[in-house]
Amino acid sequence: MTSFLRKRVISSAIPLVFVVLGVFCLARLTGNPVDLYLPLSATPQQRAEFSAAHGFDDSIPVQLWDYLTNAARLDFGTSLRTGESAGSMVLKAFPVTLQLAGMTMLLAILGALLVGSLAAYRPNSLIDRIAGLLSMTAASIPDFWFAIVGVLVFGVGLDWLPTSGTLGGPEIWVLPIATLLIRPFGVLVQVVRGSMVGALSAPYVKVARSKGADPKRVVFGHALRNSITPVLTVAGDLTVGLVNGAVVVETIFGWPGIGKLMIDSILQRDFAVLQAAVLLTAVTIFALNILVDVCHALIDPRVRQAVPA
Amino acid sequence: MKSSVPSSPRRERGRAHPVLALLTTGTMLLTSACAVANSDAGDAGSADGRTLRVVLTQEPPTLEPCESSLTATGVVVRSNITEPLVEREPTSGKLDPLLATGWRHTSPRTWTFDIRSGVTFQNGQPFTAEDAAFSIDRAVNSDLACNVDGYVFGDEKLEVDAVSPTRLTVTTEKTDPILPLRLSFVEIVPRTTSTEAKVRIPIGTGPYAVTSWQTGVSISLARNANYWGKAPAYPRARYVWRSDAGVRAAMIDKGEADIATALDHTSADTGNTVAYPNNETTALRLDGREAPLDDIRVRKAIGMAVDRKGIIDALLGGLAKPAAQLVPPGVVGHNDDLAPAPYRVAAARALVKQAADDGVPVHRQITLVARNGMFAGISEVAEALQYEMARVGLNVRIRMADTATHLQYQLRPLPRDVGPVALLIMHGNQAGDAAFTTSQYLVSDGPQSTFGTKELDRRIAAADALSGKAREKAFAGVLGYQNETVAQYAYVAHMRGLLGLSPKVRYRPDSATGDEMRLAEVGPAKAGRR
Amino acid sequence: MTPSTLPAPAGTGHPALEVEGLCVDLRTPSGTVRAVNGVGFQVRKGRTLALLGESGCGKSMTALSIAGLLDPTAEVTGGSVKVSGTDVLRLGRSGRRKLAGPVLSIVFQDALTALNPVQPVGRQLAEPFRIHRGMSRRAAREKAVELMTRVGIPEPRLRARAYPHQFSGGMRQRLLIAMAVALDPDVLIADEPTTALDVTVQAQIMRLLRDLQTERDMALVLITHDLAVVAQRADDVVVMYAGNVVETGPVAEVFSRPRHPYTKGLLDSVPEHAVRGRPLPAVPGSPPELSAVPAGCVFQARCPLAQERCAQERPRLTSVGASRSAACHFSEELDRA
Amino acid sequence: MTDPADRPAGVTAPSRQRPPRWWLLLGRDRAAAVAAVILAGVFLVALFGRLFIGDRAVRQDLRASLRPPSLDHGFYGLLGTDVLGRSVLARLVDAAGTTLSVAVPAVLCSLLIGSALGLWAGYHGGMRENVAMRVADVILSFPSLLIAVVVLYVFAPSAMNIVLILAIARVPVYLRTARAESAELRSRLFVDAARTFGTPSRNIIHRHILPIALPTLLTVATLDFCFVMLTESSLSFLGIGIQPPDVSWGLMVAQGRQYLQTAWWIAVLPGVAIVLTTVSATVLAAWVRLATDPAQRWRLTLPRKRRGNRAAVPSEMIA
Repeated sequence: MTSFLRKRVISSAIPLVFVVLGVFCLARLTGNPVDLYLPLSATPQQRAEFSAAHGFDDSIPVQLWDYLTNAARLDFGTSLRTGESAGSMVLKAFPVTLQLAGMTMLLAILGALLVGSLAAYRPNSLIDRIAGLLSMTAASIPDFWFAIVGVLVFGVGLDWLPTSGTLGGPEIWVLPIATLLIRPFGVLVQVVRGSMVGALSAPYVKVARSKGADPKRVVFGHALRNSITPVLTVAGDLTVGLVNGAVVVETIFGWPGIGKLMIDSILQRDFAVLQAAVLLTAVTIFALNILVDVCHALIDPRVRQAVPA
Repeated sequence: MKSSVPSSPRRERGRAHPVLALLTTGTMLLTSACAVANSDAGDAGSADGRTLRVVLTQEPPTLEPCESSLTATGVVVRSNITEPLVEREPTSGKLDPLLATGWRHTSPRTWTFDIRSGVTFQNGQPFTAEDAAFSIDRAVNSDLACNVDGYVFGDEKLEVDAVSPTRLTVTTEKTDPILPLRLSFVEIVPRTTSTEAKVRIPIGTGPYAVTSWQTGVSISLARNANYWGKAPAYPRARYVWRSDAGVRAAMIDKGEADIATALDHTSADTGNTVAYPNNETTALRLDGREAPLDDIRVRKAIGMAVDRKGIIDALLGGLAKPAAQLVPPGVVGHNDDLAPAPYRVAAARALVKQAADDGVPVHRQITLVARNGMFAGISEVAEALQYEMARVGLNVRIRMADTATHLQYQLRPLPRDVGPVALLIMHGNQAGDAAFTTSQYLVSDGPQSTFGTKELDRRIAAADALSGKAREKAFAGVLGYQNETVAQYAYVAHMRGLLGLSPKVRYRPDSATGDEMRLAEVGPAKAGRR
Repeated sequence: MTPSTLPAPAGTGHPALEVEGLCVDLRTPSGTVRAVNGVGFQVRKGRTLALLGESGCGKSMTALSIAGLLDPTAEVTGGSVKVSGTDVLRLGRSGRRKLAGPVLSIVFQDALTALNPVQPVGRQLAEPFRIHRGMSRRAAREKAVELMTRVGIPEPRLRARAYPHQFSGGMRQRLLIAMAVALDPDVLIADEPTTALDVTVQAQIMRLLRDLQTERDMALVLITHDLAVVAQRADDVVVMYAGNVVETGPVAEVFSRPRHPYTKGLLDSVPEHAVRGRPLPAVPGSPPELSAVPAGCVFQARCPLAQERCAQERPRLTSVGASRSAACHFSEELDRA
Repeated sequence: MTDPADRPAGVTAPSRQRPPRWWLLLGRDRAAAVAAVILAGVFLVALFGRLFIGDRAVRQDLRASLRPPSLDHGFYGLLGTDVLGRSVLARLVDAAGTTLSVAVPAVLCSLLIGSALGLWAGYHGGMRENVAMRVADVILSFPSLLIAVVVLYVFAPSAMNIVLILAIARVPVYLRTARAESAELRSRLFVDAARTFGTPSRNIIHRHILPIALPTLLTVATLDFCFVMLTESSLSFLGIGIQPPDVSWGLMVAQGRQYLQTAWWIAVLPGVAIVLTTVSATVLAAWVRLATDPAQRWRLTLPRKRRGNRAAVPSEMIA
């Protein structure tokens, strides 16, 4: 397992370099941020001074070199907007999104396993049809729309939940997580159902039933673990997609997470913060991919064996 | 995993329960999450009626006082945390004494200010003329590149001198009749403030002091016990921010916030809102250097094609007033005689046709550039303008831009090779004097102007040297002249802001509220504190 | 009494397994077809019954419906299945589950897919004890190791932690058998237990099955298409064709004097019956599609004896001697030939 | 029960030997049939709707702003008007065209590029496989919405750019799926056989691997269809989606969100259109997958109202 991990990590490092390069170049394409940070009436001289102070007057390769050498020392530059260190801003925002995404995926996976298994247990039954319709609808509702309706209905109309914000008890998590949850949940229910139907028609399930195993044992003891592999893969991809959802959710609910930080830093041309945020996200996504692979290996002994020593 | 048969039974047990591992991780996440969420629950205890809760559109990037001409910063800092020497009465435009008790023009280039005594900063330090001199120097003459510097002073350098603890003289490079007005933008900080770097959390003389700033979450203020003026009604205040207007409105309706800025009429409950003129004016800036916009008939036709009343009633909730000039009533130089261009589609079409007959390429595509989030309903207004311009025979496409892109279109150097541009601008004259508008938007080489005429430049320069009634009249003339012979702008409306106000609080917004919200003026709706 | 029922052999008490008039319908995209039509037989403890037929003749379907493991597309539409006297078709789901294992057990043909690929085999072997005996994990594991020893897995304690893909085909089949006999069932159904294996391994597995059967006094239902296996291992045989029983009886008698042309054809096709120098006789043609079974005798299209009567009237399974029956209008003629 | 032996087996079945026609199968699955009808309707409207509505979708009338759905204002007033007084019905029709002209090319592009690369990489393995997978990793680790924001702000948000970005962002999904299928199939016997006969690898991929991988890829594509429409909507929420006066369902939902309390129909109706289309596509895709897979096909034969009534075998029918 360790050699498996080592190989996986090394092969991931190269793409990371490309991500850094890509973000750097894309950011420069969006133009010089001088106009945003100087008064409308700033003189050409002031503009030049500002550019020089932040290194925007250097050629792109020079800027890139500076960035890389500094990044190697874990110095990701200073935010133009707040004057804080970009690294610390990103690290402050990151846990918020991580918790949001972690909770969301946890609930989505557990919920989908439950609902998907129920649906798969009796294909074409009423439960199956209802679960299918609901999950498909859930997967196709625009998240910002869901969020706003949620605020109006549960926040204002029924007065059950706070409208937004991070101040308060556990109830503040409900709407943001629900908003992030709907799509992954909808997709996962369908994936679970599909692979569970496949697993339940496998001969070893017949064998288990011939041993007198009850439905619970059949589904959770035998079929579940066999059907979870595709679920994990899709869940991994959906988690990556949560970054997109986080942009919307954090914007609407006023959560100080990395999604909001990224969109703000794009709009404010705050390159240092944008680069640090994307880099951290990319590293996280790589870690996630490795985690998914490790889970595959944990769940399926055949995968474990296939990994060369 | 080398061997096919695991060698120790323990390992199997360890890996046999990925679900269990998942659950454990989840529980850990959950608990840590709750910990984060609860970390400032004590501070959040908000519905007690003793904390004034304000919801803004965005988090201030900084609270540095010399950046307070940035709306997001100023709305928190100005007159709450720090104060200027002089303040402008928003409705009348009259200047009121604040940290200065009086001022006079002592020589053509020098103004003398009497400094209030008995004022202390929130850190206990006494306030003297030296602090005032330091603050002006820091904001205007330092290398901090303060926003307020560029905004009100250009590259002008000031000579500041604290003659005595209660007397301050300011000397300008050339005669400046409105220096006290300009100085009303400089917030006073203690002389111990850094001149090397901008401060994140300032100290001032205002009625409230910052107690904590949780990045991304909230800014908390507490009443300044040593405040020299009347103590504010609320002992504490807290700012939070939500970018979606619907959510801000919901917070007011729900009672989660007492004041919400910049609501939009569609999502707000009318019972909980107050409309107020915010001194902003929307208009299309027509780039007169590019055909077909280089023809004044086309520019005037656009003015006539705009259905101001329709736009205001349907899209702006009836909150705005049709505009005929870039400055609203109340600003020095406003021309009361100008009437909005009549909405006459046929006449406009005829004008365009006339121009087309004279060889003007009226079918060249005009780009209508507007900025997302400039005001509520911006994209609908842009669509309406596009439709109305297309209806009189022009070829228009819309480009919605973000702030940075919009600025590239707005500021000199103007972008090249983008064809004719009709830029939807929103101009707010915070200072109350038309000079701030004309120097930016009308002078032929103004930073935000695409073209002009020599005659217009001459008239503006002449008006700027005057003061009093003559100044008002001269600027009014300038505005009228621009409409008649230059027509760089097709005006849309003088806007009004919508402030969300919970029934529990009493506050009267004025035109400055968007830039400067004086929390000290907010009180509980009924007499007697809960 | 349906004619398909065999006369009960002399003896006391119920047979271990008694099937009567079993009918199974199968839904296909082109409509419902009858896959098993009125099948009946019985087995006593210690005896072996072979269900013989070509693939698709309904023998596996019969086995699955006895065990209650049919796919949802298939449905039992008639008949009864009595295991030790109880009609399992009338039982509820949990009642059925109680029997599965301790009373009735089944061995599947493809051991690779029949074992759960992600569970150590020890745990799968221990499962019957956990389910029916409520044993602790540790005790059940001990039992599993015992079973593995019994079926001849070397180093059972170590191998109990291995996964199915780490075993050879023969070993996997042993594991599957071990799992089936774990709780000493009264009836063991073995559905082509040796099909996927090498010839040498086949013999070992068959020997193991026989030993276990004797040891535990089980009734064994052996489902196969292999005449040799039937001849060597079974006491009685039921020959099936297109969902119907065409001939039944003790193996020795049936094989020496077949009373149905299909049985005869099958026996003739075995090389040892062939005459050197002559082409190997085979049953000409192929069995009918289940959706196109003719109205009269199911075998008419391939039958050398077919006459007009065969197209009109389906022959009943009728007694043709002590404990033997056949479904042919001309079984007497066949015997005389 | 009458004597079963007397009843000739199989008389209940139609005596057709070849598989039933697909539309008969479709007709038997009511949900799939409804889905097919809806999808066909959406595509017809998208293709030809604009011919009928003329300029109704852009014709503004500020005096007819926010009329609720009613029968009083003619056919085009049926679904009410938006804030600019345009017919919501006409805009839905117009938007159907734009939405599909963004979603369909985006999905097709990513499907084609991703599948081709993935099959190729999976079939050859080794270095080529490694490089392809790392490219996928790189693309996947850019938060796609943010890249879209950057690119669309820099290079003007045209429909073409939106299609490009969405297509590139989704390539890795197909690449990975196709690679996995192809890597698994390359070791199968029939592929080996083809290889030993000297069949060029391009032909093997085309003839032997693609047909097997295709159903999975198509299923992924249907799910993606939904994703693309939603992302386009999210872009509109951020103000950089389809630019007015063009209109897409996503843009309508995004613009209508502020009128949720006062004029629900502006945001809800296009939302329903999105949901209906994607749900129909998913249902139909699931059905097609079943219908084209011989091993799964029997599932379509399950009678609908079966649960509840106890069959003779009360088995826990596990499929």
